[in-house]
Amino acid sequence: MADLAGIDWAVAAVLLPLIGAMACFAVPRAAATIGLAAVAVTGAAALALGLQVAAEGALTVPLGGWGAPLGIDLRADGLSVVMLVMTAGVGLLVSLSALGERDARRRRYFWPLWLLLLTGLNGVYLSGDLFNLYVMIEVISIAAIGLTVLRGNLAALKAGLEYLFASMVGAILFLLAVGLVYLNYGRLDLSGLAGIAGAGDAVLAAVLALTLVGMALKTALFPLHYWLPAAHAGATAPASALLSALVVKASLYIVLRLFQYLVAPSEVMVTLIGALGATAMLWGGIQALRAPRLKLLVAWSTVAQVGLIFVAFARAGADGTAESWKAAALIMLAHALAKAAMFLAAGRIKDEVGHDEIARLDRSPIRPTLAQFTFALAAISLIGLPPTAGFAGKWMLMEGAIAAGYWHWVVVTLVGTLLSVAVFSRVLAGFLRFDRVRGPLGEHQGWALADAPPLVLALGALGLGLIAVQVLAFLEIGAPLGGTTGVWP
Amino acid sequence: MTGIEMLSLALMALGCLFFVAGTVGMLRFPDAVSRLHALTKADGLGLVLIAAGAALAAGSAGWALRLALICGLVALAGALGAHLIARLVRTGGGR
Amino acid sequence: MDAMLVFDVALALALVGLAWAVLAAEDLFAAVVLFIVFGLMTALAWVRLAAPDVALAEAAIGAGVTGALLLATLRRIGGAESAETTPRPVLIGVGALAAAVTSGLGAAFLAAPAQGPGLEAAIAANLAASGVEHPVTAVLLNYRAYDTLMEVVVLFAAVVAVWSVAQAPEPATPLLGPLHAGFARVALPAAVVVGAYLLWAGATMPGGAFQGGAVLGAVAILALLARDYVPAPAHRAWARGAFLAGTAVFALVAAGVGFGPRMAFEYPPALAKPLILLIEAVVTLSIAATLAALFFGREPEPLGVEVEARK
Amino acid sequence: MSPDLIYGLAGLAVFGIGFFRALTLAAPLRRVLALKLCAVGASFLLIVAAYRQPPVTADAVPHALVITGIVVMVSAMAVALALIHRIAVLERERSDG
Amino acid sequence: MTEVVLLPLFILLTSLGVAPLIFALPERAAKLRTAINLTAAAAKVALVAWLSWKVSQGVIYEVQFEMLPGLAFKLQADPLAVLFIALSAVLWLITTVYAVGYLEKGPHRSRFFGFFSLCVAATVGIAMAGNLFTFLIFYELLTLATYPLVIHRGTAEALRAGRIYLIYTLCGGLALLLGTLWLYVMAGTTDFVPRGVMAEVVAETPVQAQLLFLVLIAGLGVKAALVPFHAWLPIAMVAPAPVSALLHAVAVVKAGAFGIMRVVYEVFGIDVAQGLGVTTPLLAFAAVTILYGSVRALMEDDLKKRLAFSTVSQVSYITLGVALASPIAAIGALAHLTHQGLMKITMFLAAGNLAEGLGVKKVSQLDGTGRQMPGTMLAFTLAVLAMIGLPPLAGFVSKWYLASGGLGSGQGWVIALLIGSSLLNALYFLPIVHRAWFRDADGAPAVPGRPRIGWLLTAPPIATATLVVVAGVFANAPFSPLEWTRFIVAREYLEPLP
Repeated sequence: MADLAGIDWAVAAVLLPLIGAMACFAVPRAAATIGLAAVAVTGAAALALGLQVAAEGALTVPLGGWGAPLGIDLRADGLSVVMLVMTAGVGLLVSLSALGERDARRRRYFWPLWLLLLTGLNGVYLSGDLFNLYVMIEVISIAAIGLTVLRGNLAALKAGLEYLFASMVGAILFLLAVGLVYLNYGRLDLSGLAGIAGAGDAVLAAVLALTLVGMALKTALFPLHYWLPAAHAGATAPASALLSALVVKASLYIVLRLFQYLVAPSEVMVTLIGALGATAMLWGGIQALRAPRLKLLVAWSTVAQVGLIFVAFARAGADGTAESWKAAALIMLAHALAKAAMFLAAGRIKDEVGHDEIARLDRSPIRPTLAQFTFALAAISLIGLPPTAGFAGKWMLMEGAIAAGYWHWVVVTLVGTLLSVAVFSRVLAGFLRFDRVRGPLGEHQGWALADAPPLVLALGALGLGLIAVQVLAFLEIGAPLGGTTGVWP
Repeated sequence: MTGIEMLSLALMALGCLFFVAGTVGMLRFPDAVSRLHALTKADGLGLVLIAAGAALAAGSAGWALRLALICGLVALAGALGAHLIARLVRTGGGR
Repeated sequence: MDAMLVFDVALALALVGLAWAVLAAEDLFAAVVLFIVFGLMTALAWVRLAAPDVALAEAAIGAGVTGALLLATLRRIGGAESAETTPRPVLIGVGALAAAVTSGLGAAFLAAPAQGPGLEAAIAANLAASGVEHPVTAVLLNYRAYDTLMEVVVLFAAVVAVWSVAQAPEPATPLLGPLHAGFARVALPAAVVVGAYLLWAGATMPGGAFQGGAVLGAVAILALLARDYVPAPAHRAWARGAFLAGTAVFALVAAGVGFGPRMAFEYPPALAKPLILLIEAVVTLSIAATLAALFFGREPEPLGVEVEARK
Repeated sequence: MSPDLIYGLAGLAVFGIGFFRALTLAAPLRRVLALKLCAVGASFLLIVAAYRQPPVTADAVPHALVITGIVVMVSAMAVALALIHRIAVLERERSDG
Repeated sequence: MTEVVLLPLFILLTSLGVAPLIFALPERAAKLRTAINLTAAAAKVALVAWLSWKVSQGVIYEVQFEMLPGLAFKLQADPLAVLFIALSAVLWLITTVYAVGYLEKGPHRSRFFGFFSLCVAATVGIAMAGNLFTFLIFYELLTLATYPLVIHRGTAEALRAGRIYLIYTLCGGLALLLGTLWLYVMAGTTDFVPRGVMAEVVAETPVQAQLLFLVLIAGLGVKAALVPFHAWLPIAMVAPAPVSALLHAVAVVKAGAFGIMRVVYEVFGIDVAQGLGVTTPLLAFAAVTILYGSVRALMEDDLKKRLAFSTVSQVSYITLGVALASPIAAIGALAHLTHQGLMKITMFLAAGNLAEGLGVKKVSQLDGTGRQMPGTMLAFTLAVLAMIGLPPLAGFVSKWYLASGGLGSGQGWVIALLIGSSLLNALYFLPIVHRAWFRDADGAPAVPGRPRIGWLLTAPPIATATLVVVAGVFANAPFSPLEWTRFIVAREYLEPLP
């Protein structure tokens, strides 16, 4: 169905970054300008798609005109459009801050890799076919590994290799799940599978388990998070912002989709997910407390926040999942904005101060106050203090938990909040301490144009809290109602 | 079991025999060069015999031609491979 | 038919045995050689399971090109082995985990309906409208063309990542001597013809872009090995063009047909066959160039450039 | 005991071996091999799903998927091998540098 | 009639909007910054005056927009809110003048004044919050805005104090968050309604309602410095004088007391709370805090710490008044909210002058300061006399109402408590006055030469001292704090006034 100005925005959202990536690769000298233009145009396409979905409800695009089981469908409903717009927005701002990259090789290769990553992300959020999700995940992981190792030093390369192995294992487990689905149902399209997936048979159990383990590996849920801190802390600032804020979300999105389409999880599965999420929050918090460097601290806080998202999903038990995926989506959104702002701010602080060891942060006479202020704003959203988006997410989480009587998730979230307060106050104290400063204290220095993108992102995280109700309403458009009624044994 | 099938089975059995001989040779011979010798000679002949047997079984001329082409190519590749390994051994590399 | 069953069981056991041998081999070179043999055996298994296209792809890419990549990397890292072995309890624990996962999968696999539901009826029904006779090519380039486009994008992403990672020039490969040069002069053009034939046959018989691309890639790799062609920095622009040609043509055709009443990726019936062939041809060239570049392993830096060590 | 059953189980066995060794091996090159074996094991599942008793032609979709899987796997391995090579170069530089 | 509906928002914006402006100002633009500050403060006082005139006509302003499904960000200017806003607006103006003088050449003044106006914005937000959800938002914002002020000096000791302050207040914030959540789930709404929303919930599940009350009071008690949670207040005295004056005497501490008032009056409703039997423990807590605060103040030698402990006990007067559940006591409580603010800020400003001018921090060093800094010490003495409860001054008025309220609701021991605490006040305040005036400075004064504090520092305490006298003597004047509290309580209790 041709639509809004005759262009099929869903296909445009995937092909535009691809064409941009190729253009950047073909003309390396002009990579930055072409790249930025491509990201901007993709953002516009995502917005146009959003307007269309807002107007006409969920949108299905049968590619090649063949229809669901044979061909591949692109499906854009509330959740996918919110993720698309988030990716485009955060991506555009991170791209702006990536313009400041001085090293020639990095500048040449950041843009094609980033645009390929964008293609993969948009592909995942729009895909309505299981195997297509697998291929998109591979595009994402290869581009993400390219970004992780872009810094080029030994530590980044080793972290990148570990990340590659983890994502390859995850992808293969997902491939197995796709194989099992095809073996039993002979079709791969999500909407088709939603109907016929039988209640509680062993296959769906295996598929769900495989996908969960595979995606947990790629999104670094607690026991399988070993690769994330080194990879995200080792990368350059814009790259780590993209990795932490956007790449982690793709596999989370797939888990949500599977729970929506294939089978509603049982009580056992939901409590297991919640428990893993809770341990992730605690472990991430403790490790962040001990992290010596700023970027490592921020990477560990990603591990904790991923745990929080899984707790949000598990907040109201099995029958509550029809509602709690929205709380999880809101926290994902808040985390994307705040984490991107924080990584960029950390990168700015490291550029200005010269190092990012937390213990010695307060000794340097140079104080990039604007970057520190952005870091503090992002921290406030990650902690979940009002009126930020993080707070709105946590409020939804705890409200659902109390309504359903699951008090333990409320206690877990409060402890997690206190832990993250301790983590970030350690950094903020370093910003505000002046008695051990060596040399005259400059005033208002360290302010640069490069501070603008992180500040806008942090203010976005702050402001999003105020419009949380519109976002939640938008999420409900075309959302499949909790997949089948079948409950896994 | 017409005559042709009997013949092709016999040819293929003979071919397998040569292959077994080649493999035994490869395992038993002391140094690399003599192993090369066993491999290229025995397997080459074995291959031709099996191809002939298969051509008989397949019956149509087209398939016979294709099999002949395959034999030619494999022989060529085998010879080149053996030569390169031998050169490597002579220049002191290899295991 | 039980004779073939005996063969199947033998091949299955050989596969499992080879898999264990590959990972248990104490020497890295032996592991790689066994891996190539395993690749060929898998191709044989695909033939037994009536999947000729996959057999071709497995042999050409799975065993051939992957083997070449592995051997090249082995030479570059000089077989340096990290001696540390994982402690026994971890081995037992992970072994138990793997066994549990595999047996779970086995149970799910056995519970599944043998030769269960599939899409072969739908494929057959729409084959006429797809513009090609061979079902696999129809699926690859028409029904699920979006998947194939993204697959070529993955290959393109790989070469971008490899070029962004590798930098320092490395020692030249040893010369392969005159006999090989003579052989190359004869065999390589023949291989190119075989590759082109594979591409053309794809429309009606097992074959197609990826298999043809792999054969042409092998030709390029042989040329690189024999140093008939040494990539110079000046050729980088051409190389970049070659890598992204396949993806670009595929994407532009897919989007191009999308304007107007039709959906993206929906070729007009009359133009289906020529369009598919055009896409396949360019994708084949692109795959060949990409596989050769992956084998070469790095962006051909101007040799004089001293790449300063990363801080 | 039809071929698809035999090869299905063999494929899962190969996956099991690959999965087990991928988590326990330390040498990066061997882990790449192990992961490729896992992928081959997984594609067995798909091809077995496509298998039909001989007179009937096999289902072409899984074949296309496995071809895509092979190409994806070779590109992932190429990136892994490039990383391994680059790490070896940097470690050699560091040790004698 | 809702003429200028957005008036509450304008009042909020005068300080919230100004903050980023001040943050962006470079340090050397002192003149511009002071100008902005003063105009903003003056504008706020003017707007508040207009608002109070409107509200006295019976107009209730309300601004609302939905933030979360079923939860709205609601600003509501009812009489109770206006009282607190009027207090903080006037005192903010005076303290800004004082702060400009106090931080003459100190570093990071832009940052200081930025967070300073954020704090006041939070206080105004707390006052005007229409429901517990909005109250929570500004409650947390207050914590975040005061933390940088407490550690403004950036020394290791300041950071340690800041960390303790943060732990206490954030835990309080989390408790309040938990309470608000639970309230929303149980009662379906968090709106402040004069007769309270918990009536039917209390009927169904009294035990849960009691637990909820405990959680809410614990959350608010931290900021109101009730006994178990008061430890942060003396430690936070390490902050510069204007911070401890405005924030710890007025904004932060009163926010807690104000919160308790809102919860008791407008969430539970006073008679429902009494029926639930939660007011007696609250009464006990308040009484213990009053006595404990006074005793600790007695033992404290550091002047600012002594004042801090006296604040701990004084604030509990308000909680005492609220818990007594009688209209007269409520008037006493509300009156004390303003009077105590005026008295305490005078003392803190005077203490700041002593520290800045003479470098006198300890009570023992106060000999003969009366002659050296007559203006400041006069203001200090006036405030002390008012605090003890000398008849014509403000302190006496609120204590009088509290006592008669206690008598009225049959709690006779309250009078004994008030008399006792007044005695204790006298015991720890009068020696200061005695040292200042009747002892001559033996030996060289702590700081050589005339104390060089300009009029910027001496005028504010005198101004607040005069306000104390005015509030006491003209208690029955139309717009005096006492008159206004009668107006509020009337609306709250809807009974004819005694």
